Amino acid sequence: MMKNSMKVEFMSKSQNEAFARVVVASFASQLDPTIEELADVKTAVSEAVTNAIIHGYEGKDGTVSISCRIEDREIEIIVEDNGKGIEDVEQARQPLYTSKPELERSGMGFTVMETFMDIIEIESQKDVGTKVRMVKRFASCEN
Amino acid sequence: MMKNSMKVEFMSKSQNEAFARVVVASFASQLDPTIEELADVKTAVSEAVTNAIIHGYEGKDGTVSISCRIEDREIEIIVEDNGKGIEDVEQARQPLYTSKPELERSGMGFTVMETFMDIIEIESQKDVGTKVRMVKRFASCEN
Amino acid sequence: MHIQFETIQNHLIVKVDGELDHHTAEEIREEIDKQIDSKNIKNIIFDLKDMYFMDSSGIGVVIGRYKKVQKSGGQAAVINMNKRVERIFKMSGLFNIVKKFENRNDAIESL
Amino acid sequence: MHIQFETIQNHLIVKVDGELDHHTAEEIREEIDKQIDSKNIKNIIFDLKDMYFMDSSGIGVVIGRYKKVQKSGGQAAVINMNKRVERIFKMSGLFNIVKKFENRNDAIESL
Ligand SMILES: Nc1ncnc2c1ncn2[C@@H]1O[C@H](COP(=O)(O)OP(=O)(O)O)[C@@H](O)[C@H]1O
Ligand SMILES: Nc1ncnc2c1ncn2[C@@H]1O[C@H](COP(=O)(O)OP(=O)(O)O)[C@@H](O)[C@H]1O
Repeated sequence: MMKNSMKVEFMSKSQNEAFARVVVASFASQLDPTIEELADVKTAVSEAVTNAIIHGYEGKDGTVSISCRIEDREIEIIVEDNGKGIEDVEQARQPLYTSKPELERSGMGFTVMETFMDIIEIESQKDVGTKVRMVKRFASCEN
Repeated sequence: MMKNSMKVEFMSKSQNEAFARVVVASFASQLDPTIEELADVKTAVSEAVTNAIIHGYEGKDGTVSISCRIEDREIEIIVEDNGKGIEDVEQARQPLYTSKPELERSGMGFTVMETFMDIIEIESQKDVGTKVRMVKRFASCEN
Repeated sequence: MHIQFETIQNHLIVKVDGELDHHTAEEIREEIDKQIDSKNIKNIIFDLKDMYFMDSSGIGVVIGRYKKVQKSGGQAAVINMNKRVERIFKMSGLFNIVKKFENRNDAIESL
Repeated sequence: MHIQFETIQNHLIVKVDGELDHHTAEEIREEIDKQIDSKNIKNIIFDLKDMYFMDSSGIGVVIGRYKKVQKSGGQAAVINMNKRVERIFKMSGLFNIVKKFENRNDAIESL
Protein backbone atom coordinates (compact mmCIF):
# COMPACT_ATOMS: atom_id res chain seq x y z
CA MET A 1 0.00 0.00 0.00
CA MET A 2 1.31 3.39 -1.04
CA LYS A 3 1.08 6.21 1.49
CA ASN A 4 2.55 9.66 1.22
CA SER A 5 1.75 13.19 2.29
CA MET A 6 2.90 16.75 1.83
CA LYS A 7 1.89 20.26 2.71
CA VAL A 8 2.71 23.45 0.85
CA GLU A 9 2.13 27.05 1.94
CA PHE A 10 2.52 30.09 -0.27
CA MET A 11 1.64 33.76 -0.51
CA SER A 12 -1.77 34.76 -1.85
CA LYS A 13 -0.37 36.02 -5.15
CA SER A 14 -2.02 35.12 -8.42
CA GLN A 15 1.21 33.86 -9.98
CA ASN A 16 1.16 31.11 -7.35
CA GLU A 17 -2.00 29.62 -8.87
CA ALA A 18 0.07 27.95 -11.58
CA PHE A 19 2.67 26.96 -8.97
CA ALA A 20 -0.03 25.28 -6.85
CA ARG A 21 -1.23 23.28 -9.84
CA VAL A 22 2.28 22.04 -10.63
CA VAL A 23 2.97 21.06 -7.02
CA VAL A 24 -0.20 19.04 -6.59
CA ALA A 25 0.06 17.46 -10.05
CA SER A 26 3.66 16.49 -9.39
CA PHE A 27 2.70 14.89 -6.07
CA ALA A 28 -0.35 13.15 -7.55
CA SER A 29 1.69 11.75 -10.42
CA GLN A 30 3.14 9.15 -8.04
CA LEU A 31 -0.16 7.33 -8.44
CA ASP A 32 0.25 7.19 -12.24
CA PRO A 33 -3.07 8.88 -12.96
CA THR A 34 -4.29 9.29 -16.52
CA ILE A 35 -3.71 12.66 -18.19
CA GLU A 36 -7.42 13.32 -17.82
CA GLU A 37 -7.43 12.53 -14.09
CA LEU A 38 -4.41 14.75 -13.55
CA ALA A 39 -6.11 17.58 -15.42
CA ASP A 40 -9.19 17.15 -13.21
CA VAL A 41 -7.06 17.55 -10.10
CA LYS A 42 -5.20 20.55 -11.50
CA THR A 43 -8.43 22.29 -12.42
CA ALA A 44 -10.02 21.71 -9.01
CA VAL A 45 -6.89 22.94 -7.21
CA SER A 46 -6.79 26.00 -9.43
CA GLU A 47 -10.39 26.86 -8.47
CA ALA A 48 -9.86 26.45 -4.73
CA VAL A 49 -6.58 28.39 -4.70
CA THR A 50 -8.02 31.19 -6.84
CA ASN A 51 -10.96 31.47 -4.45
CA ALA A 52 -8.64 31.75 -1.45
CA ILE A 53 -6.73 34.57 -3.18
CA ILE A 54 -9.60 36.64 -4.56
CA HIS A 55 -12.45 35.89 -2.16
CA GLY A 56 -10.65 34.82 1.03
CA TYR A 57 -7.97 37.51 1.07
CA GLU A 58 -9.56 39.83 -1.50
CA GLY A 59 -6.17 40.56 -3.04
CA LYS A 60 -4.52 41.34 0.31
CA ASP A 61 -1.46 39.48 1.61
CA GLY A 62 -2.13 36.15 3.23
CA THR A 63 -1.04 32.55 3.21
CA VAL A 64 -2.73 29.76 1.30
CA SER A 65 -1.99 26.19 2.28
CA ILE A 66 -2.54 22.89 0.50
CA SER A 67 -2.25 19.54 2.25
CA CYS A 68 -2.19 16.36 0.19
CA ARG A 69 -2.46 12.79 1.32
CA ILE A 70 -2.14 9.77 -0.92
CA GLU A 71 -3.39 6.37 0.07
CA ASP A 72 -3.81 3.50 -2.36
CA ARG A 73 -5.45 5.01 -5.44
CA GLU A 74 -6.91 8.02 -3.64
CA ILE A 75 -5.71 11.57 -3.18
CA GLU A 76 -7.08 13.94 -0.55
CA ILE A 77 -6.42 17.63 -1.08
CA ILE A 78 -7.20 20.29 1.51
CA VAL A 79 -6.95 23.94 0.46
CA GLU A 80 -7.08 26.40 3.34
CA ASP A 81 -7.01 30.14 3.88
CA ASN A 82 -7.35 32.41 6.92
CA GLY A 83 -9.39 34.93 5.03
CA LYS A 84 -12.82 36.45 5.38
CA GLY A 85 -14.76 33.17 5.23
CA ILE A 86 -18.06 32.31 3.57
CA GLU A 87 -21.26 33.31 5.33
CA ASP A 88 -23.61 31.08 3.39
CA VAL A 89 -21.89 27.96 2.10
CA GLU A 90 -25.08 26.56 0.56
CA GLN A 91 -25.47 29.68 -1.55
CA ALA A 92 -21.76 29.74 -2.46
CA ARG A 93 -21.99 26.22 -3.88
CA GLN A 94 -24.83 27.15 -6.27
CA PRO A 95 -23.77 27.20 -9.92
CA LEU A 96 -23.44 30.76 -11.22
CA TYR A 97 -23.52 32.34 -7.75
CA THR A 98 -20.69 34.81 -7.29
CA SER A 99 -20.16 37.65 -4.85
CA LYS A 100 -17.75 39.33 -7.29
CA PRO A 101 -19.47 39.74 -10.67
CA GLU A 102 -17.52 43.00 -11.07
CA LEU A 103 -14.34 40.90 -11.37
CA GLU A 104 -15.99 38.84 -14.13
CA ARG A 105 -16.19 35.81 -11.88
CA SER A 106 -18.50 33.22 -13.34
CA GLY A 107 -19.69 31.62 -10.11
CA MET A 108 -18.72 28.22 -11.48
CA GLY A 109 -15.71 27.49 -9.25
CA PHE A 110 -17.38 25.14 -6.79
CA THR A 111 -19.34 23.48 -9.61
CA VAL A 112 -16.08 22.73 -11.40
CA MET A 113 -14.59 21.26 -8.20
CA GLU A 114 -17.69 19.12 -7.70
CA THR A 115 -17.61 17.88 -11.27
CA PHE A 116 -13.94 16.97 -11.36
CA MET A 117 -13.49 15.53 -7.88
CA ASP A 118 -15.31 12.66 -6.14
CA ILE A 119 -15.86 14.39 -2.81
CA ILE A 120 -15.84 18.05 -1.87
CA GLU A 121 -16.52 19.42 1.59
CA ILE A 122 -16.42 23.06 2.58
CA GLU A 123 -15.87 24.32 6.11
CA SER A 124 -15.90 28.06 6.60
CA GLN A 125 -16.25 30.58 9.36
CA LYS A 126 -16.69 34.32 8.91
CA ASP A 127 -13.43 36.21 9.54
CA VAL A 128 -11.63 32.97 10.39
CA GLY A 129 -11.17 31.29 7.05
CA THR A 130 -12.18 28.59 4.63
CA LYS A 131 -11.17 24.97 4.25
CA VAL A 132 -12.04 23.02 1.13
CA ARG A 133 -11.47 19.27 1.31
CA MET A 134 -11.50 17.34 -1.94
CA VAL A 135 -10.96 13.67 -2.66
CA LYS A 136 -10.33 11.97 -5.97
CA ARG A 137 -10.10 8.24 -6.55
CA PHE A 138 -7.99 7.28 -9.56
CA ALA A 139 -8.88 4.28 -11.69
CA SER A 140 -6.75 1.22 -10.94
CA CYS A 141 -3.69 1.04 -13.10
CA GLU A 142 -3.12 -1.96 -15.30
CA ASN A 143 0.49 -2.61 -14.35
CA MET B 1 10.61 44.32 -7.17
CA MET B 2 9.44 40.72 -7.22
CA LYS B 3 8.91 39.05 -3.85
CA ASN B 4 7.40 35.68 -3.20
CA SER B 5 7.76 32.83 -0.74
CA MET B 6 6.59 29.30 -0.13
CA LYS B 7 7.20 26.42 2.19
CA VAL B 8 6.70 22.73 1.48
CA GLU B 9 6.83 19.83 3.92
CA PHE B 10 6.83 16.17 2.96
CA MET B 11 7.57 12.71 4.29
CA SER B 12 11.14 11.44 4.27
CA LYS B 13 10.52 9.00 1.43
CA SER B 14 12.95 8.72 -1.43
CA GLN B 15 10.25 9.17 -4.09
CA ASN B 16 9.80 12.70 -2.70
CA GLU B 17 13.30 13.67 -3.86
CA ALA B 18 12.01 14.14 -7.42
CA PHE B 19 8.92 15.90 -6.06
CA ALA B 20 11.11 18.35 -4.12
CA ARG B 21 13.09 19.18 -7.25
CA VAL B 22 9.95 19.87 -9.26
CA VAL B 23 8.45 22.06 -6.52
CA VAL B 24 11.53 24.25 -6.12
CA ALA B 25 12.16 24.43 -9.86
CA SER B 26 8.57 25.43 -10.49
CA PHE B 27 8.78 28.16 -7.86
CA ALA B 28 12.16 29.39 -9.10
CA SER B 29 10.94 29.53 -12.68
CA GLN B 30 9.09 32.76 -11.83
CA LEU B 31 12.49 34.45 -12.07
CA ASP B 32 13.00 33.16 -15.63
CA PRO B 33 16.32 31.49 -14.87
CA THR B 34 18.34 29.86 -17.62
CA ILE B 35 18.01 26.09 -18.03
CA GLU B 36 21.49 25.78 -16.56
CA GLU B 37 20.65 27.88 -13.49
CA LEU B 38 17.48 25.88 -12.92
CA ALA B 39 19.45 22.64 -13.16
CA ASP B 40 21.93 23.99 -10.59
CA VAL B 41 19.10 24.66 -8.15
CA LYS B 42 17.47 21.27 -8.76
CA THR B 43 20.75 19.46 -8.18
CA ALA B 44 21.50 21.32 -4.94
CA VAL B 45 17.97 20.70 -3.63
CA SER B 46 18.26 17.04 -4.53
CA GLU B 47 21.47 16.74 -2.50
CA ALA B 48 20.09 18.47 0.59
CA VAL B 49 16.80 16.53 0.54
CA THR B 50 18.57 13.21 -0.02
CA ASN B 51 20.84 13.95 2.93
CA ALA B 52 17.86 14.68 5.19
CA ILE B 53 16.27 11.37 4.20
CA ILE B 54 19.28 9.07 4.39
CA HIS B 55 21.51 10.75 6.97
CA GLY B 56 19.05 12.84 9.01
CA TYR B 57 16.32 10.24 9.38
CA GLU B 58 18.37 7.20 8.31
CA GLY B 59 15.41 5.81 6.37
CA LYS B 60 12.97 6.22 9.27
CA ASP B 61 9.78 8.31 9.03
CA GLY B 62 10.20 12.02 9.45
CA THR B 63 9.33 15.32 7.84
CA VAL B 64 11.56 17.28 5.52
CA SER B 65 10.77 20.93 4.90
CA ILE B 66 11.90 23.36 2.23
CA SER B 67 11.36 27.11 2.50
CA CYS B 68 11.95 29.30 -0.54
CA ARG B 69 12.11 33.04 -0.76
CA ILE B 70 12.47 35.01 -3.96
CA GLU B 71 13.61 38.60 -4.00
CA ASP B 72 14.75 40.38 -7.12
CA ARG B 73 17.02 37.93 -8.96
CA GLU B 74 17.84 35.86 -5.87
CA ILE B 75 16.40 32.69 -4.45
CA GLU B 76 16.98 31.50 -0.90
CA ILE B 77 16.30 27.84 -0.18
CA ILE B 78 16.30 26.34 3.32
CA VAL B 79 16.14 22.57 3.65
CA GLU B 80 15.46 21.33 7.16
CA ASP B 81 15.08 18.05 8.99
CA ASN B 82 14.57 17.08 12.63
CA GLY B 83 16.86 14.13 12.34
CA LYS B 84 20.04 13.01 14.04
CA GLY B 85 22.11 16.07 13.19
CA ILE B 86 25.76 16.42 12.17
CA GLU B 87 28.39 16.25 14.88
CA ASP B 88 31.25 17.71 12.89
CA VAL B 89 30.04 20.08 10.18
CA GLU B 90 33.59 20.94 9.06
CA GLN B 91 34.31 17.30 8.40
CA ALA B 92 30.93 16.75 6.70
CA ARG B 93 31.69 19.50 4.19
CA GLN B 94 34.94 17.87 3.07
CA PRO B 95 34.78 16.46 -0.45
CA LEU B 96 34.59 12.65 -0.40
CA TYR B 97 33.78 12.45 3.30
CA THR B 98 30.80 10.21 3.93
CA SER B 99 29.55 8.43 7.03
CA LYS B 100 27.70 5.89 4.89
CA PRO B 101 30.16 4.33 2.40
CA GLU B 102 28.18 1.07 2.77
CA LEU B 103 25.28 2.77 0.97
CA GLU B 104 27.65 3.74 -1.87
CA ARG B 105 27.45 7.40 -0.92
CA SER B 106 30.18 9.39 -2.62
CA GLY B 107 30.64 12.09 -0.02
CA MET B 108 30.21 14.73 -2.72
CA GLY B 109 26.79 16.09 -1.71
CA PHE B 110 27.95 19.25 0.06
CA THR B 111 30.59 19.84 -2.60
CA VAL B 112 27.89 19.74 -5.28
CA MET B 113 25.76 22.22 -3.30
CA GLU B 114 28.75 24.53 -2.88
CA THR B 115 29.59 24.37 -6.56
CA PHE B 116 26.10 25.03 -7.86
CA MET B 117 24.90 27.64 -5.35
CA ASP B 118 26.38 31.01 -4.40
CA ILE B 119 26.03 30.65 -0.64
CA ILE B 120 25.61 27.58 1.52
CA GLU B 121 25.37 27.61 5.31
CA ILE B 122 24.86 24.57 7.52
CA GLU B 123 23.42 24.67 11.01
CA SER B 124 23.14 21.39 12.81
CA GLN B 125 22.71 20.04 16.30
CA LYS B 126 23.05 16.44 17.37
CA ASP B 127 19.64 14.77 17.83
CA VAL B 128 17.85 18.02 16.98
CA GLY B 129 18.30 18.32 13.26
CA THR B 130 19.98 20.00 10.35
CA LYS B 131 19.27 23.18 8.44
CA VAL B 132 20.96 23.89 5.13
CA ARG B 133 20.54 27.43 3.78
CA MET B 134 21.45 28.04 0.16
CA VAL B 135 21.27 31.15 -1.96
CA LYS B 136 21.53 31.49 -5.70
CA ARG B 137 21.63 34.74 -7.66
CA PHE B 138 20.35 34.44 -11.21
CA ALA B 139 21.88 36.49 -14.00
CA SER B 140 19.79 39.52 -14.94
CA CYS B 141 17.37 38.74 -17.68
CA GLU B 142 17.53 40.66 -20.91
CA ASN B 143 13.83 41.52 -21.15
CA MET C 1 0.40 32.37 -21.83
CA HIS C 2 0.58 33.93 -25.27
CA ILE C 3 -2.09 35.81 -27.18
CA GLN C 4 -2.34 36.55 -30.91
CA PHE C 5 -4.83 38.64 -32.83
CA GLU C 6 -6.00 38.61 -36.39
CA THR C 7 -8.74 40.72 -37.92
CA ILE C 8 -10.69 39.41 -40.90
CA GLN C 9 -13.39 41.81 -42.10
CA ASN C 10 -15.05 42.78 -38.83
CA HIS C 11 -14.19 39.54 -37.06
CA LEU C 12 -11.56 39.53 -34.34
CA ILE C 13 -9.83 36.16 -34.10
CA VAL C 14 -8.16 35.71 -30.72
CA LYS C 15 -5.78 32.80 -30.30
CA VAL C 16 -4.95 32.15 -26.67
CA ASP C 17 -2.10 29.69 -26.09
CA GLY C 18 -1.03 28.21 -22.79
CA GLU C 19 -2.93 28.55 -19.56
CA LEU C 20 -6.02 30.63 -18.95
CA ASP C 21 -6.50 31.02 -15.21
CA HIS C 22 -7.26 33.94 -12.90
CA HIS C 23 -3.65 35.13 -13.11
CA THR C 24 -3.50 35.31 -16.90
CA ALA C 25 -7.17 36.31 -17.32
CA GLU C 26 -6.52 39.94 -16.52
CA GLU C 27 -3.94 40.44 -19.24
CA ILE C 28 -6.01 38.50 -21.77
CA ARG C 29 -9.10 40.57 -20.97
CA GLU C 30 -7.24 43.87 -21.30
CA GLU C 31 -5.56 42.98 -24.57
CA ILE C 32 -8.78 41.76 -26.16
CA ASP C 33 -10.74 44.81 -25.06
CA LYS C 34 -8.05 47.08 -26.46
CA GLN C 35 -8.43 45.37 -29.84
CA ILE C 36 -12.23 45.55 -29.78
CA ASP C 37 -12.18 49.22 -28.82
CA SER C 38 -9.53 50.33 -31.31
CA LYS C 39 -10.73 48.43 -34.37
CA ASN C 40 -14.05 48.15 -36.08
CA ILE C 41 -14.89 44.78 -34.54
CA LYS C 42 -18.29 43.16 -34.63
CA ASN C 43 -17.77 39.49 -33.84
CA ILE C 44 -15.16 37.71 -31.70
CA ILE C 45 -13.83 34.24 -32.47
CA PHE C 46 -11.76 32.43 -29.83
CA ASP C 47 -9.24 29.98 -31.29
CA LEU C 48 -8.45 27.57 -28.46
CA LYS C 49 -6.24 25.14 -30.37
CA ASP C 50 -3.23 25.57 -28.07
CA MET C 51 -4.95 26.37 -24.81
CA TYR C 52 -3.61 23.70 -22.51
CA PHE C 53 -5.42 24.70 -19.37
CA MET C 54 -8.57 26.61 -18.54
CA ASP C 55 -10.51 26.88 -15.32
CA SER C 56 -13.66 28.85 -14.46
CA SER C 57 -11.77 32.15 -14.70
CA GLY C 58 -11.81 31.49 -18.44
CA ILE C 59 -15.59 31.23 -18.42
CA GLY C 60 -15.70 34.73 -16.97
CA VAL C 61 -13.39 36.04 -19.68
CA VAL C 62 -15.52 34.54 -22.46
CA ILE C 63 -18.81 35.77 -21.00
CA GLY C 64 -17.34 39.24 -20.51
CA ARG C 65 -16.19 39.48 -24.15
CA TYR C 66 -19.54 38.12 -25.36
CA LYS C 67 -21.37 40.86 -23.46
CA LYS C 68 -19.05 43.48 -24.91
CA VAL C 69 -19.54 42.58 -28.58
CA GLN C 70 -23.22 41.86 -28.03
CA LYS C 71 -23.81 45.52 -27.12
CA SER C 72 -23.13 46.49 -30.72
CA GLY C 73 -25.00 43.52 -32.17
CA GLY C 74 -22.00 41.21 -32.45
CA GLN C 75 -21.62 37.52 -31.69
CA ALA C 76 -19.04 35.29 -30.02
CA ALA C 77 -17.75 31.98 -31.32
CA VAL C 78 -15.14 29.40 -30.45
CA ILE C 79 -13.07 27.15 -32.73
CA ASN C 80 -10.60 24.29 -32.32
CA MET C 81 -11.60 23.49 -28.78
CA ASN C 82 -10.40 20.32 -27.09
CA LYS C 83 -12.63 17.89 -25.17
CA ARG C 84 -11.61 19.25 -21.80
CA VAL C 85 -12.39 22.87 -22.50
CA GLU C 86 -15.60 21.75 -24.18
CA ARG C 87 -16.61 20.05 -20.94
CA ILE C 88 -16.10 23.27 -18.98
CA PHE C 89 -18.06 25.23 -21.60
CA LYS C 90 -20.93 22.73 -21.40
CA MET C 91 -20.99 22.67 -17.63
CA SER C 92 -21.42 26.40 -17.46
CA GLY C 93 -23.99 26.74 -20.23
CA LEU C 94 -21.59 28.77 -22.37
CA PHE C 95 -22.89 27.19 -25.56
CA ASN C 96 -26.13 29.12 -25.07
CA ILE C 97 -24.29 32.32 -25.91
CA VAL C 98 -21.14 31.20 -27.76
CA LYS C 99 -21.33 29.15 -30.94
CA LYS C 100 -18.86 26.36 -31.59
CA PHE C 101 -17.35 25.80 -35.04
CA GLU C 102 -14.80 23.35 -36.36
CA ASN C 103 -12.58 25.98 -37.94
CA ARG C 104 -12.30 29.68 -38.67
CA ASN C 105 -13.83 29.50 -42.16
CA ASP C 106 -16.99 27.89 -40.84
CA ALA C 107 -17.15 30.52 -38.12
CA ILE C 108 -16.65 33.47 -40.45
CA GLU C 109 -19.22 32.18 -42.93
CA SER C 110 -21.88 31.65 -40.30
CA LEU C 111 -21.50 34.70 -38.08
CA MET D 1 13.86 6.28 -15.09
CA HIS D 2 14.45 3.58 -17.68
CA ILE D 3 17.39 1.23 -18.05
CA GLN D 4 18.47 -0.80 -21.10
CA PHE D 5 21.22 -3.36 -21.46
CA GLU D 6 23.18 -4.61 -24.40
CA THR D 7 26.09 -7.02 -24.36
CA ILE D 8 28.76 -6.81 -27.06
CA GLN D 9 31.54 -9.39 -26.60
CA ASN D 10 32.33 -9.04 -22.91
CA HIS D 11 31.25 -5.39 -22.71
CA LEU D 12 28.06 -4.51 -20.89
CA ILE D 13 26.50 -1.34 -22.30
CA VAL D 14 24.12 0.26 -19.84
CA LYS D 15 21.84 3.03 -21.09
CA VAL D 16 20.23 4.94 -18.25
CA ASP D 17 17.45 7.31 -19.32
CA GLY D 18 15.72 9.85 -17.14
CA GLU D 19 16.80 10.80 -13.64
CA LEU D 20 19.55 9.23 -11.59
CA ASP D 21 19.10 10.23 -7.97
CA HIS D 22 19.15 8.39 -4.64
CA HIS D 23 15.63 7.06 -5.25
CA THR D 24 16.37 5.51 -8.65
CA ALA D 25 19.98 4.58 -7.78
CA GLU D 26 18.97 1.46 -5.88
CA GLU D 27 17.07 -0.09 -8.77
CA ILE D 28 19.80 0.86 -11.26
CA ARG D 29 22.48 -0.64 -9.04
CA GLU D 30 20.58 -3.90 -8.58
CA GLU D 31 19.78 -4.33 -12.24
CA ILE D 32 23.33 -3.66 -13.36
CA ASP D 33 24.80 -6.02 -10.79
CA LYS D 34 22.40 -8.77 -11.85
CA GLN D 35 23.67 -8.38 -15.42
CA ILE D 36 27.33 -8.38 -14.41
CA ASP D 37 26.85 -11.45 -12.22
CA SER D 38 24.80 -13.48 -14.68
CA LYS D 39 26.77 -12.80 -17.84
CA ASN D 40 30.42 -13.05 -18.69
CA ILE D 41 31.06 -9.32 -18.34
CA LYS D 42 34.46 -7.71 -18.19
CA ASN D 43 33.96 -4.03 -18.96
CA ILE D 44 31.03 -1.70 -18.32
CA ILE D 45 30.10 1.21 -20.59
CA PHE D 46 27.57 3.77 -19.36
CA ASP D 47 25.59 5.42 -22.19
CA LEU D 48 24.27 8.67 -20.70
CA LYS D 49 22.71 10.14 -23.85
CA ASP D 50 19.24 10.46 -22.34
CA MET D 51 20.10 10.99 -18.70
CA TYR D 52 18.39 14.26 -17.91
CA PHE D 53 19.35 14.55 -14.28
CA MET D 54 22.11 13.21 -12.08
CA ASP D 55 23.23 14.21 -8.62
CA SER D 56 25.97 12.84 -6.37
CA SER D 57 24.04 9.61 -5.85
CA GLY D 58 24.98 8.85 -9.45
CA ILE D 59 28.66 9.25 -8.61
CA GLY D 60 28.23 6.53 -6.00
CA VAL D 61 26.57 4.23 -8.52
CA VAL D 62 29.37 4.69 -11.06
CA ILE D 63 32.16 4.20 -8.49
CA GLY D 64 30.42 1.10 -7.15
CA ARG D 65 30.16 -0.50 -10.61
CA TYR D 66 33.76 0.45 -11.40
CA LYS D 67 34.94 -1.35 -8.26
CA LYS D 68 32.90 -4.40 -9.14
CA VAL D 69 34.29 -4.88 -12.68
CA GLN D 70 37.77 -3.88 -11.55
CA LYS D 71 37.91 -6.92 -9.26
CA SER D 72 38.04 -9.16 -12.30
CA GLY D 73 40.36 -6.86 -14.23
CA GLY D 74 37.64 -4.94 -16.08
CA GLN D 75 37.31 -1.25 -16.84
CA ALA D 76 34.52 1.34 -16.75
CA ALA D 77 33.74 3.90 -19.44
CA VAL D 78 31.14 6.52 -20.21
CA ILE D 79 29.80 7.68 -23.59
CA ASN D 80 27.45 10.39 -24.87
CA MET D 81 27.62 12.48 -21.74
CA ASN D 82 26.23 15.99 -21.65
CA LYS D 83 28.05 19.05 -20.28
CA ARG D 84 26.20 18.97 -16.99
CA VAL D 85 26.94 15.38 -16.11
CA GLU D 86 30.51 15.94 -17.27
CA ARG D 87 30.82 18.75 -14.73
CA ILE D 88 29.69 16.46 -11.92
CA PHE D 89 32.11 13.75 -13.08
CA LYS D 90 34.98 16.26 -13.13
CA MET D 91 34.13 17.71 -9.74
CA SER D 92 34.32 14.30 -8.13
CA GLY D 93 37.45 13.09 -9.89
CA LEU D 94 35.53 10.31 -11.63
CA PHE D 95 37.63 10.66 -14.78
CA ASN D 96 40.54 9.18 -12.86
CA ILE D 97 38.78 5.84 -12.89
CA VAL D 98 36.22 6.07 -15.71
CA LYS D 99 37.26 6.80 -19.29
CA LYS D 100 35.17 9.06 -21.47
CA PHE D 101 34.54 8.26 -25.15
CA GLU D 102 32.53 9.94 -27.86
CA ASN D 103 30.60 6.82 -28.86
CA ARG D 104 30.33 3.11 -28.22
CA ASN D 105 32.63 2.05 -31.05
CA ASP D 106 35.47 4.15 -29.69
CA ALA D 107 34.84 2.72 -26.24
CA ILE D 108 34.74 -0.90 -27.39
CA GLU D 109 37.89 -0.51 -29.46
CA SER D 110 39.87 1.06 -26.66
CA LEU D 111 38.81 -1.01 -23.65
N1 LIG E 1 -11.98 30.88 0.03
C1 LIG E 1 -13.08 31.65 0.03
N2 LIG E 1 -13.20 32.65 0.93
C2 LIG E 1 -14.30 33.43 0.95
N3 LIG E 1 -15.33 33.30 0.10
C3 LIG E 1 -15.28 32.31 -0.82
C4 LIG E 1 -14.16 31.45 -0.90
N4 LIG E 1 -14.39 30.57 -1.89
C5 LIG E 1 -15.59 30.88 -2.41
N5 LIG E 1 -16.14 31.92 -1.77
C6 LIG E 1 -17.47 32.52 -2.03
O1 LIG E 1 -18.22 31.58 -2.78
C7 LIG E 1 -18.66 32.18 -4.02
C8 LIG E 1 -18.75 31.14 -5.11
O2 LIG E 1 -17.48 30.64 -5.41
P1 LIG E 1 -17.20 30.00 -6.83
O3 LIG E 1 -18.25 28.97 -7.11
O4 LIG E 1 -15.81 29.51 -6.84
O5 LIG E 1 -17.39 31.16 -7.87
P2 LIG E 1 -16.53 32.48 -8.20
O6 LIG E 1 -15.12 32.29 -7.71
O7 LIG E 1 -16.58 32.57 -9.68
O8 LIG E 1 -17.20 33.62 -7.52
C9 LIG E 1 -17.66 33.28 -4.28
O9 LIG E 1 -18.16 34.27 -5.11
C10 LIG E 1 -17.38 33.79 -2.86
O10 LIG E 1 -18.38 34.66 -2.42
N1 LIG F 1 20.77 16.20 7.00
C1 LIG F 1 21.80 15.53 7.56
N2 LIG F 1 21.66 14.93 8.76
C2 LIG F 1 22.68 14.24 9.33
N3 LIG F 1 23.89 14.10 8.75
C3 LIG F 1 24.10 14.68 7.56
C4 LIG F 1 23.08 15.42 6.90
N4 LIG F 1 23.58 15.88 5.74
C5 LIG F 1 24.85 15.46 5.68
N5 LIG F 1 25.18 14.74 6.77
C6 LIG F 1 26.52 14.14 7.06
O1 LIG F 1 27.48 14.75 6.23
C7 LIG F 1 28.16 13.77 5.44
C8 LIG F 1 28.55 14.35 4.10
O2 LIG F 1 27.42 14.65 3.33
P1 LIG F 1 27.50 14.72 1.74
O3 LIG F 1 28.65 15.61 1.37
O4 LIG F 1 26.18 15.10 1.23
O5 LIG F 1 27.90 13.25 1.29
P2 LIG F 1 27.07 11.89 1.25
O6 LIG F 1 25.60 12.18 1.29
O7 LIG F 1 27.47 11.27 -0.03
O8 LIG F 1 27.50 11.10 2.46
C9 LIG F 1 27.19 12.62 5.37
O9 LIG F 1 27.84 11.40 5.09
C10 LIG F 1 26.57 12.64 6.76
O10 LIG F 1 27.39 12.05 7.70
